[in-house]
Amino acid sequence: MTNAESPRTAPDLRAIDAIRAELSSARGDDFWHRLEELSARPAFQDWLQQEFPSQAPRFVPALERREFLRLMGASLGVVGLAACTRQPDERIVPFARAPEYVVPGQPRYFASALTLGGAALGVLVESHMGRPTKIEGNPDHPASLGATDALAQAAILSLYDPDRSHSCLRAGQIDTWSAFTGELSGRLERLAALQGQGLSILHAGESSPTLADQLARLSTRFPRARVHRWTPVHRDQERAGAELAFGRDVGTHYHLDRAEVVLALEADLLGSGPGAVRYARDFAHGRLGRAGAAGMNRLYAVESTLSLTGAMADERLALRPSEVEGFARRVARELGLAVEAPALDAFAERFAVAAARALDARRGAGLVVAGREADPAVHALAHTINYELGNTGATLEHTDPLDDLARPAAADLRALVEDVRARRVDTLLVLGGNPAYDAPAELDFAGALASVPFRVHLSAQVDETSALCHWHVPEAHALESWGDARAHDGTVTIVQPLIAPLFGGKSALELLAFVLGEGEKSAYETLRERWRAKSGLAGADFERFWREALHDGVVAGTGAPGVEVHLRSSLDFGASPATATGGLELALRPDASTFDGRFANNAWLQELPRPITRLVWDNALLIGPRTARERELENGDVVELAHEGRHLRAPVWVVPGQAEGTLTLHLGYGRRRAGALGTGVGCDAYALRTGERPWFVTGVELVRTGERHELVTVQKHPSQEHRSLARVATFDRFRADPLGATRPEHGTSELAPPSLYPGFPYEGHAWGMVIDLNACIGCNACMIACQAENNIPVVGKGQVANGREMHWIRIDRYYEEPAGTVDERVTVVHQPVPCMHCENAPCEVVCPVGATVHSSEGLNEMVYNRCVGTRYCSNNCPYKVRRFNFFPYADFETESLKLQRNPDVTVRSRGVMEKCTYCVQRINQARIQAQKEERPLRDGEIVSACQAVCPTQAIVFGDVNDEASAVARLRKEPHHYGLLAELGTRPRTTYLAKLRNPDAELSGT
Amino acid sequence: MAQIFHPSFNTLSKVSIFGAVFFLGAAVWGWDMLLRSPYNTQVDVAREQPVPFSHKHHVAGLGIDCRFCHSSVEDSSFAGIPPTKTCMGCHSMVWKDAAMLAPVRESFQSDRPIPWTRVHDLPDFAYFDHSIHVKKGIGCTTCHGQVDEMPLTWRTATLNMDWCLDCHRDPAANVRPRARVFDVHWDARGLDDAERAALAASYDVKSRLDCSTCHR
Amino acid sequence: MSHAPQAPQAPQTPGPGGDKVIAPGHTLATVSDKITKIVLTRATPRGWYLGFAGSFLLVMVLMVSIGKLLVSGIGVWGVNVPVGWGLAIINMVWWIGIGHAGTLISAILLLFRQEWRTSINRFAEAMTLFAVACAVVFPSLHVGRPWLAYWLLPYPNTMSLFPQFRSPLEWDVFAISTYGTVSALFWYVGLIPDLAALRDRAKSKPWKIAYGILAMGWRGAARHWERYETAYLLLAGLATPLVISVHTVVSFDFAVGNVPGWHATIFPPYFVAGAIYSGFAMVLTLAIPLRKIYGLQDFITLRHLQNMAKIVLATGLIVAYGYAMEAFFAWYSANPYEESMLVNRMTGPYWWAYWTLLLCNVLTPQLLWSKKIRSSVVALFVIALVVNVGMWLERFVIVVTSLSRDFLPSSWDTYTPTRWDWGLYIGTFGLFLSLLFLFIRFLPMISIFEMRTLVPTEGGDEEGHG
Amino acid sequence: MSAPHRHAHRCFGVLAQYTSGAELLAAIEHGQRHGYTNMEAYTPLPMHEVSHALGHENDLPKYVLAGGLLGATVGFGMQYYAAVIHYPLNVGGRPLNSWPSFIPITFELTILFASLTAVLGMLALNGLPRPHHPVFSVPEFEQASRDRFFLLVPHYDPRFDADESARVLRASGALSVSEVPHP
Repeated sequence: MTNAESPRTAPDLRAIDAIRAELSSARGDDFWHRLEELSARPAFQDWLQQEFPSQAPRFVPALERREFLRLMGASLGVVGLAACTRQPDERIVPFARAPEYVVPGQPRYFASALTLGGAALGVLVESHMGRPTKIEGNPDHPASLGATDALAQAAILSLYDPDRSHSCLRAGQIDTWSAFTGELSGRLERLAALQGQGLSILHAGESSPTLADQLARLSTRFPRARVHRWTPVHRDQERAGAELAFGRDVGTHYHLDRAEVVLALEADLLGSGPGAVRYARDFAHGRLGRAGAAGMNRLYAVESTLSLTGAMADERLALRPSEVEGFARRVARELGLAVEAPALDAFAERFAVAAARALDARRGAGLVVAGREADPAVHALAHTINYELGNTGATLEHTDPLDDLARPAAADLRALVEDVRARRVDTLLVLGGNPAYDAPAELDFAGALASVPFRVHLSAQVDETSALCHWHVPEAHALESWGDARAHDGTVTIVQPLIAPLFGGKSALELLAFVLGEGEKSAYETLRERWRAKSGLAGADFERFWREALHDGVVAGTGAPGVEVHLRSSLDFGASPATATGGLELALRPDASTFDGRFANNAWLQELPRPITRLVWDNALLIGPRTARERELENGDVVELAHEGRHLRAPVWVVPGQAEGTLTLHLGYGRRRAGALGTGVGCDAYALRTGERPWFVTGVELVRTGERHELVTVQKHPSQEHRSLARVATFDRFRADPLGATRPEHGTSELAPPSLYPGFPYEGHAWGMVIDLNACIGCNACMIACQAENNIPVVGKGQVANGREMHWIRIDRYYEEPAGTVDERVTVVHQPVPCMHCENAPCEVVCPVGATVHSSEGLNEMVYNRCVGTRYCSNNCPYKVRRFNFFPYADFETESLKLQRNPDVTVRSRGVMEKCTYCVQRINQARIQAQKEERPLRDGEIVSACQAVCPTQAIVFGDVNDEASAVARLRKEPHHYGLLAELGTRPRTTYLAKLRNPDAELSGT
Repeated sequence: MAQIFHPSFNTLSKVSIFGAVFFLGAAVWGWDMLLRSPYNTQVDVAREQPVPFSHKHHVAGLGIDCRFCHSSVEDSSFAGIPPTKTCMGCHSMVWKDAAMLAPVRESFQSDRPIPWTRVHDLPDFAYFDHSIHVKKGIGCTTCHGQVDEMPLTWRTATLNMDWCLDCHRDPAANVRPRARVFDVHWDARGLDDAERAALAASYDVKSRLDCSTCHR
Repeated sequence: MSHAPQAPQAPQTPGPGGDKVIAPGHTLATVSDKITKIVLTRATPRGWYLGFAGSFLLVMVLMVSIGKLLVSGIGVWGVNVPVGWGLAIINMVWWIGIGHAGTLISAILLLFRQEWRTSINRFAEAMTLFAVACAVVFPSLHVGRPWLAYWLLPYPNTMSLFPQFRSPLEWDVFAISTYGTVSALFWYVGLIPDLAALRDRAKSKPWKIAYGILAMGWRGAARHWERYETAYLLLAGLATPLVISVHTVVSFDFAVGNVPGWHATIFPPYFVAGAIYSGFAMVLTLAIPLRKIYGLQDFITLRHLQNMAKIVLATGLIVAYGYAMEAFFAWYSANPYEESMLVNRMTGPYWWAYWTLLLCNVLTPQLLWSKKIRSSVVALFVIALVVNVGMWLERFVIVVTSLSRDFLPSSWDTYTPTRWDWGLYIGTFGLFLSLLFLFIRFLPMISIFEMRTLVPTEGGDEEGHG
Repeated sequence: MSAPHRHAHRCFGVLAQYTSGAELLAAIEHGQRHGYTNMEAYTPLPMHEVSHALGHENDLPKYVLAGGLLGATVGFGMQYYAAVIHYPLNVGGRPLNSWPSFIPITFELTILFASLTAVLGMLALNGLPRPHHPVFSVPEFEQASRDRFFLLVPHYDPRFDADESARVLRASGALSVSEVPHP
């Protein structure tokens, strides 16, 4: 085909006719089911574009899915009505040849790694009869220590996403891998003759040594080929900052456990970015609030938008992004560095001085962190301060950067586009990523791409970029392919597949192997060759090395060595930047759910309430209360942003703690081709994002459009109404009066107020849980881990809007505004709320059919199959932790989703109540195991899903009757209390109050 | 005024009032009987199978141990249905050409499993663990009946909830020495109540009546 | 105006009987004839056909709403978490309350020997039955899996499980079914002699047979009357504590729960009072048009209306006291949750419901202090309607407002009824009216034999009456 | 005792019609003076005087009391058995025998059983339903459900004699007297 013809304009007619045929043959429900499965096919999108262009995005979003399920409720109803008729025959299908080591019914765990934002997170993947069903952290992995973040938990759903690409596409038409390799090899022959002149490769900058090695070897066959890398969430600022300070790029990572004072500059180091999970753990351990604790670290946060880190801060200052550098300068000068600093407003001034003093007082035990989104100058200032205070080497260390690339990402991509424009690119291989969607706006990458003679896109979904390429090759999921990846500190993990590619995907390694002329060489061979070479081992030794690496999930001794760096003698920060103009500033951030847009079609993440805002199924333009008042804006008002001739429409959401005059918008929404769920959700922030200023732009124009957009949040009321639900005290008060510090002004904190009831005796085990509010950072990992473990369905935006979300554990977020201070100084407390498993459970007494009763070990059991759905229990639950299937929410249709389900947990159907069970399936398995081994259960042997995933170990589960158990010990802490215990519910889930460590110089404004 | 009704109506009307009450009771009773009937529980109903596998022949005839085929019964919740390979282990030598076994050979060659009809099929919301029951000295035949006398397999227990509870309320009644768990000839009268109770105690049998024991 | 009875001994059009319970000049014959005539001889008025058609249309609305509910699931309603109960429960409580007046009139007033009850008890009882019929529609449908609702009944089953008898919902099952049964018995027993009268008056054979079967061969034998009277009195004696227990149990649905705004000891008495309050309002709402249309001013005299008005006023005051106590408890308990519950009712998202309810239930009935208003049929009718609305709002406030904001502010949310919520409610009106229309067409809406006992006989009034 | 038999073949009894309760009472007295001990009266409305005059006794209340007690026992028994004996479950930490919670249902069942006994007992003792009865053959009798009062001397009255009884009744000031034919 000719260059002029763009595949986008040539929808796949053959496939469309096929679809028409299939649909016309179907009737009734069957029609919808068929339609749903078809909708997963890429050709279906084309069909939609053809049939009703305007409808296309709105045709099969989440709500419609629910609509289908609704209709199917009828058939379920019939099943129920026929209750007296006998069970239908069921087939039982064994293996023909059983694989080795597989015990039917017993799960197995495999170590692997998931890569995000250029760094790997070590994981253990639970596999049931060959189906990966759940992801846990790998305790041996430095970035995980057994925990994961929410995104890693959701990866399992991405694996089974029915909207994943199912086959190679040539110009949008279904084609085969061999056809692709055939066409590609021809071109490669020609290119090889030209020494690779005209061959360009754009990869997504993941941290795989083997991939890097392959790319390096490319020069042997194609000396003149060019390799570029683009990922929208890059470390360009960090890199520039390091070069500014040290004259070279370095990787920087922190030892928060050693830091007593931390100053975070526009840095969400607990919430996102490489190592966040590990940093959260270290940080929490640096501030364990326990009786008799000697001390507690103190976090100063300076940021433009309220992040999880800011929410954890003991002292927080909201500044516009452009003001952060000035603040950093002020701190530096206060520390006696020869840096020019602008004048700050009164509070910022005091804040800077206080922070500086604190850092000065803790030389070598302090730490200044500049965030991924902070300007290079801020990074350089942070480096300087750390260097001068002797923190470098103590609380942080420098290594070689994970990626040794010639250029920063933005520059790299610009170079590629320039090549293309200059017609220097004949063949472009895009390995992963989605540049047509997330490239800097000024490049018009999509436009440029369309002019490349031959373009190939390797990706998991048929996305915006695939639509522009001649060839789309389905990419294998990390859980489907061999590979390797490096953690933030350089440690390498061998990525091993848990399952053969569901939809015949290929990994970048395989595609590159083909490009390198190694034919159909498997990623496995490539990997082993590379590591045989790297390890210098052979034969049995190598096999042992290999087995250990696979088993442990880490390759021993691959952590990046520290490097000695010194400040440039010529380092000069020059004049302080002009103070911000009156105009608005727009800060751009990667999203907690979609990240850079890659997870847009992940229903779990879309329905996971975003940190702080608790919004679902949307991104919104965050705006401070005062600014909103000035602009007469309310939640949901759609505004138009304009900057340098670029425009963007977004609904606003008012957030306290947002720096006034600053707007924040998260990346990763407004996808045009993300699949049935993600397409058209939210607004595309990339429209205003340039390579020059990737993280914030100044002088943004804001115009009200008068339109409204419904934004849905799971928490409609922001304050605790002085009910001392999530209790907070200062560390000093706690030390002075451990018991009194967290006592509420009214109500009681005693767990079991007197009762007329004799109370049930609990000999043997008595399960309980303690949640340490002081450790909880509100990262949502527990919510989604619970969702994965317990087959919790998603319900869609509309249902959430109606208060019907299904999460078994939720995180309540309460704002507290210190008396007489401005909105920016709001503080936040997070409170995870699972079922309390009350000993005097109000829900049980009112159930007319006994569908919820108590177990002999004190579990509040919910028996789905007995439940008729009166919802009385939910009304009577003071904690409102019960969830009801108002519709048949669980997807009983989509085959691939069935594979993900945990076989040990019932999939609930329409009309039944459900709630947290303390992961009773895990309790039972552990008990049975212990019984079989004829030994008592050990403390810590049973780990609930939420506990396992928690990065800060805020959740502890165990036997409260066992004096020695961790949970029993925590229940003896002075600041231990039961939520609403004064109602006499005797909750088994209890809390440790949150402790703040404010700076005396700042507190009491 | 003339009579409206024939004298017989007097009896009729009296009977019908009593009848109504009686009919109601009968209906409820009938419903319950239906639920407990073999029609619903499929007790004693031999089930057609793709291959007419005879436990009688393999167990009584050849004396093959249960675990030879149901290999994971001691370590897993699921006792395990043998892969075709297990069948072929013998039937590649004996009866290698029997027409009856054609599906087995076909399955082995095509590597496509045999779709057996499930005889003991619990509802999806009920979770049962074979390994722990075996460990606590509950024998196969206690629930599965004398499979050694079944040419085609059938249920001997209703698998109704009250049937499960009967045993969980009095486990000692069904406990046998671990050595005899897989013994199809074990006779419950082999032990007296005291001995069974002692056995149950020594096995630390903790039969639980909590809902979450089986429903989660 | 009234229709002169055809019977020979009939006086010249006895005028509306003022403060009498029956207009002067009536004899056993005229009473019997006048009432039976409505059912047997008089042509069915066109208004009846129109009314019945309209009501039946609403029944169709009910059917559609139920169909949609069963097919799609409870989610078609507005209910959510935290507001797990919505219109369904509100309507159930409302209808049950309506029903109470019937039993009260027929049973309690009978025990107190209130003659004036005689002419209204029959259709008051019918009203009870139909109201209960409407009420039970809701609890049976509002569960998530209606096809399993029978699990609330104790019956032999293979799960060897019983219902959970500690649950107020379980108490409801027994209370309401008992209430329905006893009301039906009471109503039917009262009908037997009148059915005999209809049997004897009916012209056509089929009707004779129909009424004959229902009359069970009643022939007014003295020894039968003896046992009949005893049974009737005993039923009244049993129905009286029953009717009080029923709304007490209904109030337990809330009072036993721990939701602020539910968990109050005042609930049982003030629910019962509220039930009678709304019940009498409904009797007025129905009686006033009926006596007009069927010219029954002789039997349902102004005295009846005024007595009912007085009861409405009295119970209205009790209800008002209930509201006051709720507020007082909230304040006096110094319990932060109760306090904020009160504030929420007055100023929260549903403030309008609370204030409208006070207007309807507390202020409006005060008008009844004036004799002038009590004697104005129109005024009574309007007030009755207002009270019906008010009592519905009371349940709305109790159910929705309390649930929407309980203990954890993080879970606070609001509830908006959907068209399917309303469809079901409106539909039950259809059911209620259809049944009522059928009743007044085919059965004597006034107890004939009891009316006979009111007739002053020559030789003095020596008959004992019910 | 052949007379009743002979007459039994002829008719069921003799029925007299009166226009008021007062007349009926007088007639009863009259009849009793003539030694009739087994008369039956029919009235359009309940009249205790009549049944007193005829000396009827009535033990329905005893049955109802029994019914109520049975209901109470069944009610509480069922709940106690279910919660304590059959499948004891820990429900919200409440005692197994949480008798206060069992009161409402016990009460309701008491009422239910008592009411059913009252109605069914009344019907049974009255021998109802009985759609066919000889007296219905008398044309005037349909007035019994309007405004007329009737007195029957049945064939099973020891002193019964069709002609004699008819004469006595006529003498009692009856509006009309008619023989009730046997079915």
